[in-house]
Amino acid sequence: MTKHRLFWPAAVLAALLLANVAFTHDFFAIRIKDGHLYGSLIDILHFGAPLILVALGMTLVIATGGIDLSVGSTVAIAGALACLHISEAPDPGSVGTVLTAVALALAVALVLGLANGLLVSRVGVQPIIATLILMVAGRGVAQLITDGQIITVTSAPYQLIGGGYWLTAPFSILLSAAMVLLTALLTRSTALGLLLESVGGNPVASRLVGIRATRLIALVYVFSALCAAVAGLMISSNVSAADGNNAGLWIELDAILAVVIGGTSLNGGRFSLGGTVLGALVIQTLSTTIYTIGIPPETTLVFKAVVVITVCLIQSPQFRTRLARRRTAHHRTAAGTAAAPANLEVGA
Amino acid sequence: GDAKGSGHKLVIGFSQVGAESGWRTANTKSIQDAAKKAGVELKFSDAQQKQENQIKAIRSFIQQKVDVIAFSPVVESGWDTVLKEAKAAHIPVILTDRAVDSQDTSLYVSFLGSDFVEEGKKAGDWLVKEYQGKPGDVNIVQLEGTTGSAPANDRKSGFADVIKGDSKFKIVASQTGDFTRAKGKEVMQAFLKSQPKIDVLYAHNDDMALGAIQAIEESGKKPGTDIKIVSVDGVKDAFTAMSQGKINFDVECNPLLGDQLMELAQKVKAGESVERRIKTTEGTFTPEQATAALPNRQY
Amino acid sequence: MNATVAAKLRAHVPLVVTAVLLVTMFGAGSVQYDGFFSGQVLLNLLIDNAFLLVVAVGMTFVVLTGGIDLSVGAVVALATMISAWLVEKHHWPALLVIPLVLAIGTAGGALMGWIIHTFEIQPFIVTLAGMFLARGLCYTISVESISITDSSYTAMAQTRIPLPGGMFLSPSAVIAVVVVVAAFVVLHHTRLGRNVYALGGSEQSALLMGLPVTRTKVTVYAVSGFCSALGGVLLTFYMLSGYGLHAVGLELDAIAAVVIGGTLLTGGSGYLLGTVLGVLVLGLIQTVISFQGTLSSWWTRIVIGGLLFVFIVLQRLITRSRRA
Amino acid sequence: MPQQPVLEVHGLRKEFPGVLALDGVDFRLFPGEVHALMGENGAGKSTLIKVLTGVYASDGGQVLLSGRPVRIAGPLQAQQAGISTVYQEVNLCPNLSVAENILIGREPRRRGLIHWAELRRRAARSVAALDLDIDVTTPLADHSIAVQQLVAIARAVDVSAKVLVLDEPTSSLDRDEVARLFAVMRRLRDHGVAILFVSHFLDQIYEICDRMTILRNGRLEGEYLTRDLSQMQLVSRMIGAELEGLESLSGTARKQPAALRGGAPFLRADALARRGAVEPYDLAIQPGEVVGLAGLLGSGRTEAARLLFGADQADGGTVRIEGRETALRNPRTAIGHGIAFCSENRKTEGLVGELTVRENIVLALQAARGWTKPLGRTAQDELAIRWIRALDIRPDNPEALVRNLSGGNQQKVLLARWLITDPKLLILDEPTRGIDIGAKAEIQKLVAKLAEDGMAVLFISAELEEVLRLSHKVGVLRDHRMVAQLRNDGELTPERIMTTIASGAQR
Ligand SMILES: Nc1ncnc2c1ncn2[C@@H]1O[C@H](COP(=O)(O)OP(=O)(O)OP(=O)(O)O)[C@@H](O)[C@H]1O
Ligand SMILES: Nc1ncnc2c1ncn2[C@@H]1O[C@H](COP(=O)(O)OP(=O)(O)OP(=O)(O)O)[C@@H](O)[C@H]1O
Ligand SMILES: [Mg+2]
Ligand SMILES: [Mg+2]
Repeated sequence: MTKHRLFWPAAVLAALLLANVAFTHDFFAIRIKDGHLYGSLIDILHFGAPLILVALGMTLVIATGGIDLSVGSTVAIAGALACLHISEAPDPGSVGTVLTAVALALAVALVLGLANGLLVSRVGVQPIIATLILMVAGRGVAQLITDGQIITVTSAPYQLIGGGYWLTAPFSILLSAAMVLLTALLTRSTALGLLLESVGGNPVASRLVGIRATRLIALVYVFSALCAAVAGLMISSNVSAADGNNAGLWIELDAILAVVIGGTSLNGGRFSLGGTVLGALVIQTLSTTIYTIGIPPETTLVFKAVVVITVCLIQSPQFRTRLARRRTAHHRTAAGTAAAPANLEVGA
Repeated sequence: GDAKGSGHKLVIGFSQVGAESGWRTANTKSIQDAAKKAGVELKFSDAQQKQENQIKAIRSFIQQKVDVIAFSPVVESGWDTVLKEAKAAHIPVILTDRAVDSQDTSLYVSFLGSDFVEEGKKAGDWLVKEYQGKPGDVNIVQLEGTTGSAPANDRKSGFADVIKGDSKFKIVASQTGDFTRAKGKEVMQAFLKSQPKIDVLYAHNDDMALGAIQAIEESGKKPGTDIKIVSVDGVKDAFTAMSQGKINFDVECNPLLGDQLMELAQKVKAGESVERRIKTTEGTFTPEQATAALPNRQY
Repeated sequence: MNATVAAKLRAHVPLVVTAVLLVTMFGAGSVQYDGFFSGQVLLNLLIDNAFLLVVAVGMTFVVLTGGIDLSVGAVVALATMISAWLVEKHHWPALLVIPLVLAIGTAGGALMGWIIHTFEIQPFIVTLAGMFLARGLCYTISVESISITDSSYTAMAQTRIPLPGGMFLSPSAVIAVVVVVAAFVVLHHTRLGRNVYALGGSEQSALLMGLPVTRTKVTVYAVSGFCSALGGVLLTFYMLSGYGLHAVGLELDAIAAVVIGGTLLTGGSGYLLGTVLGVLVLGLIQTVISFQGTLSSWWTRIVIGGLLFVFIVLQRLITRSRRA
Repeated sequence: MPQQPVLEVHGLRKEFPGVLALDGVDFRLFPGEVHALMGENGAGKSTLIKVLTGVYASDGGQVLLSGRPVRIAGPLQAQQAGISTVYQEVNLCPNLSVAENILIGREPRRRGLIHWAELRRRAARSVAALDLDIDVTTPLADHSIAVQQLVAIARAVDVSAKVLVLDEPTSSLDRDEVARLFAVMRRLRDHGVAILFVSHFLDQIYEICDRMTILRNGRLEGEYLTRDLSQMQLVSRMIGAELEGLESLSGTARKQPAALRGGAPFLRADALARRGAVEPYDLAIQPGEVVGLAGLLGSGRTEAARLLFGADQADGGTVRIEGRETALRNPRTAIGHGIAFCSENRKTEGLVGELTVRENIVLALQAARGWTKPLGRTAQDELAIRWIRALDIRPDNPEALVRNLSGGNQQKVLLARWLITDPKLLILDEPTRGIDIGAKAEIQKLVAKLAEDGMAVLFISAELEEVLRLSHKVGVLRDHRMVAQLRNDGELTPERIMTTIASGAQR
């Protein structure tokens, strides 16, 4: 079982969750309050939902050997646009207004993603720098849209996206679960996943087998931007306000971290959506743990560093074999062995 | 700057910290509007929260030979070198929003702005008065600003100074919410689960308080009643919340110092003597006062 | 012989294109703004970006091996913090503090390199943890900024090295230039440098060719750590303070400079001089923005992004059409 | 063999997850001998070499160097201990210059800095020793796989080592290069160097080797003096069974390709050219016809073929496919017209190492169908298993990662990928590179059969016998020019092709 790709990320997540129980005894308790599911686990899923979405798009980008730094700005732009539209509409509470707002945000995200995609695939700019441009400028655009202020909206249907409930569960959880399933279906029951992995694994060979890499690459950046936009809607809807300055700030780092913890290599090739979801949950659980056990803000980062590096070490097969070898080595020296071979560590 | 005769427009170089919050943007806007109104040419530069950018901006103001330099320092320390250059170029410097810790007081002519420590103290004072004579522990949770940032440090220490006088005040949890609504909500939600009893929430700014209010409501409690809320800033949304009884006390931190700054700059240019420390006009608000002030709140 | 010269030139097309674009941008700035066209503006690019340049040089080593170092900004901050703390609170002499800070940076980098290599963990994640750790350590020292009043630091900060024509340089700028020259020699004229390129070309091949892969990898991250610490020291001279929030996001600037300079993030291809150009491009964009002086906060960002966009796209298109 | 072995191995074991690659292998190598390591694809030859040189840690057994037990921690230590190796896949740095690739790690230095002029001189000298005429300052990536192979050899030979290990160094070399390599090997042998040599070309083995060790399925089959074992016996020891019709493998007797049906050409190139790669050339291929391309190393065969696939853009001339003029803008358009191209460089241009055998096999077919029309999993499995059987790919697990396969088996996967697309024109660039003798015969039979069924084939191979055995017509290239097209009328011999190349005339 330990051979399964998702075993170690899952184990780490479980360990983190269990650590919380030591501090909050009813950590795993889930109750129904006012017809809503209520509990720490629900919170983790609820607040983790945007990160899961962003990381989902990031996974496909990374599978092609790219990276998308602009997701944070896209998050901000999407939220800002939607909230601006709703706040200026005559009837902010109507479903129609909200739907146009959502469509508007997604449409703009599509354009932004396409811009990234074309820069990378057609113009041939390295992904990190291509998306850095939008990361810098996009934040400015978001601030331009909100005029640097926080746009507050009061709209029940809009609030549903990130803060509302549906069938007792937070809608954002259902939405991100649906997106994950849809993406899994899209990549694994069509040939998309295979083709992406091929493009990321060996771009030259992929061209020679006739894969339309240019299109695929443009497509994943569009997808990543759309995911980020939905995440942006969620984040702004959750607090019923759009914050062009801070929404999605540094979320790209968290998303990349989630992807990497989930076992996808930044060099491109094989990707694992399940791993990414676990990775995102690990990160969100880590934040919750920090709040719950009351780590002072000054040492939060040190704590985070220790957890991240531990998580990675545990996942590293080299680390585990080293540990194991150290243990057996103890046995061996105790038992005593025959003449050990000379070590050929010829120095320089 | 001697080349410019008195008939010329006054030129001010202003280096802003960045645009990290609505408060800051209101501050920027106030300065820009006031400059336009006063007929002052404003060279504006945004440092994107980086001190090195501010230093660069001030250097470029010196090169462009502006009449007055004004800036809101990102941090207190590390300004001596560039301010000495300004002094050598005979350009007067005005600090806004926050002081610098320079030993050489001749490096700037005046400091115009709020006092973050004072704000924390005001919040603490209200709390002490509110719970005067009431027995029993008061469990406080605190939503801090961005770790290491000046307002967060000062509002935390000012508040702590006041409440440490009475042992019944206990800060049971304190965590950074990065001055944002989303984080404020997230952290508060975790506090509500992990803390068995919370009496008071102290938030370093209104945005975090507004986020926390949502979390409190979702947990089925009443903000303002079940959990008392003290916050700083005094933005419009917070006033609305106060009028609904969801925030109990708000300490104002006034960003609208544009007019004061222009006036000050003109005085400085004209060679008049000015006060070294000018506090912006700031008050505190109870729900009643807030409700009254709400209709003409600008930001 | 001629063919070789032509081939050499062809290999350097991206560099030449970048340089030409940079000059064009400077020219455009000079036409647009008064006082822009001066030697001092150019020298200020170097003075104001000395620490970024040093950090980017270290980053170049890492990126050339196909790695990445996200910890640089935080290490810079930590270096300023440790310096300020030791000098101001404990009154250690600068001559002791600076070597110590450099040693800490180097050791930290080496440790990250060792972890990356030994446990085959992706550099992104290890250096991200390094970034968290270094920033976290800053706050554990102090969440407030610490001002430096020590005379040797202020002397370093305020010394002006006069140049002909009334222009001047700062000691930091000189140090940065020395670092660039040293790094150039190491990368292009020593075994270590060539091993760095080999590792970036193909790590497996480098291993099978019997190159000291472990040593090279650890060294590269150690170099980056050293450069970050040195960048921190220069920043301490520049700011005369230690602060946990110094140099936030500097890693992105450094990576951007390296990549704009034509180094491939996948490793194995790129030039140190490209990195220098990259830093100058970023600095020049900043200068243009500050000379413009009327941009609101958000337009500042949009214009930075826009200039970067124009630059990158022109660079790509020209390089590509020359190649064809 | 009077002396003590310079290298000796006892009971070496190496296990990969699910595969026992080496199972208690004994092996000895004496100074001054050329020793062949023989075995089918996947027998464990490369693994033995990698364990010996410390790339893989062994799971058991003992290695003795000049009688002393040692543990070699890695290639660096192996080199320091006097073992110089050319591994099977070209393992050089494509981004560095040829000169650096030869000398990196032991660059000449002056005052601590690299002495570039001396480095270039030494590199030029060592490529000249192999009669290779290239500019050593050019990046390695600019050169064909064969040149890269020679550079790797130059690197290994340049060290004065006690042991020289060559894992299939000749897989893409032509006769002349092989002859030159052998001259170098003989010289080294006479100086007492022990040489371990792996090749699937039996003629080469019999030409140069003194002794051989045969592996079968990771086990030691035996150690023999070359002169004691006939080619027949050798092959039957390798595959572990008597083989009938062995003469068809030895390359002496050859069958005529089936007669052509005639008819309009499937593809016709007129004055097709690309500056710096190939001069204008004409070529017509009919359905059912096999056209061979012959030429020396770097003569432009690969580059001529790439133009027909749109892998490179032609900058002159026209291509007609089934009579209609077509612009082959990229591989995808070529594939759309029923053309398939199996590259000579399986590592960088062929396989996706991270993917499984099944995925690599279906990749081209899937790309042609588009992502919306996925091949069902059962269909994929069926295809994979059918071709694993047909080409005898080992291990026969469709879910094995391609990068873990032995070199020859990887080559078979690449072939399978293109064969399942059922193309109208199949371009095979060195398709039998690194493939063992049994499988090679199977593949040749398969190509002949496909042609008989109406497929047009362009066949490029460094092995002239192979080209002649299959082709109806042979295009001869020299210095990037098509100098002749010769009908294979039964009179055509390797010698005649060689003279054509040498004279460079005759149309
Ligand atoms: N890294 C690895 N992981 C798993 N299996 C491997 C690995 N390397 C080799 N093998 C397996 O070990 C066996 C021996 O492979 P090896 O490369 O030694 O064969 P070989 O004799 O060199 O064949 P060829 O003639 O095709 O080069 C094969 O079954 C191969 O699949
Ligand atoms: N011996 C050589 N001398 C000079 N240049 C060479 C030599 N061999 C190859 N090259 C260069 O390598 C490039 C690749 O040649 P190409 O692959 O087209 O040749 P090929 O006939 O397929 O040879 P190969 O047998 O190596 O596959 C050519 O552009 C040529 O310039
Ligand atoms: Mg092999
Ligand atoms: Mg070829």
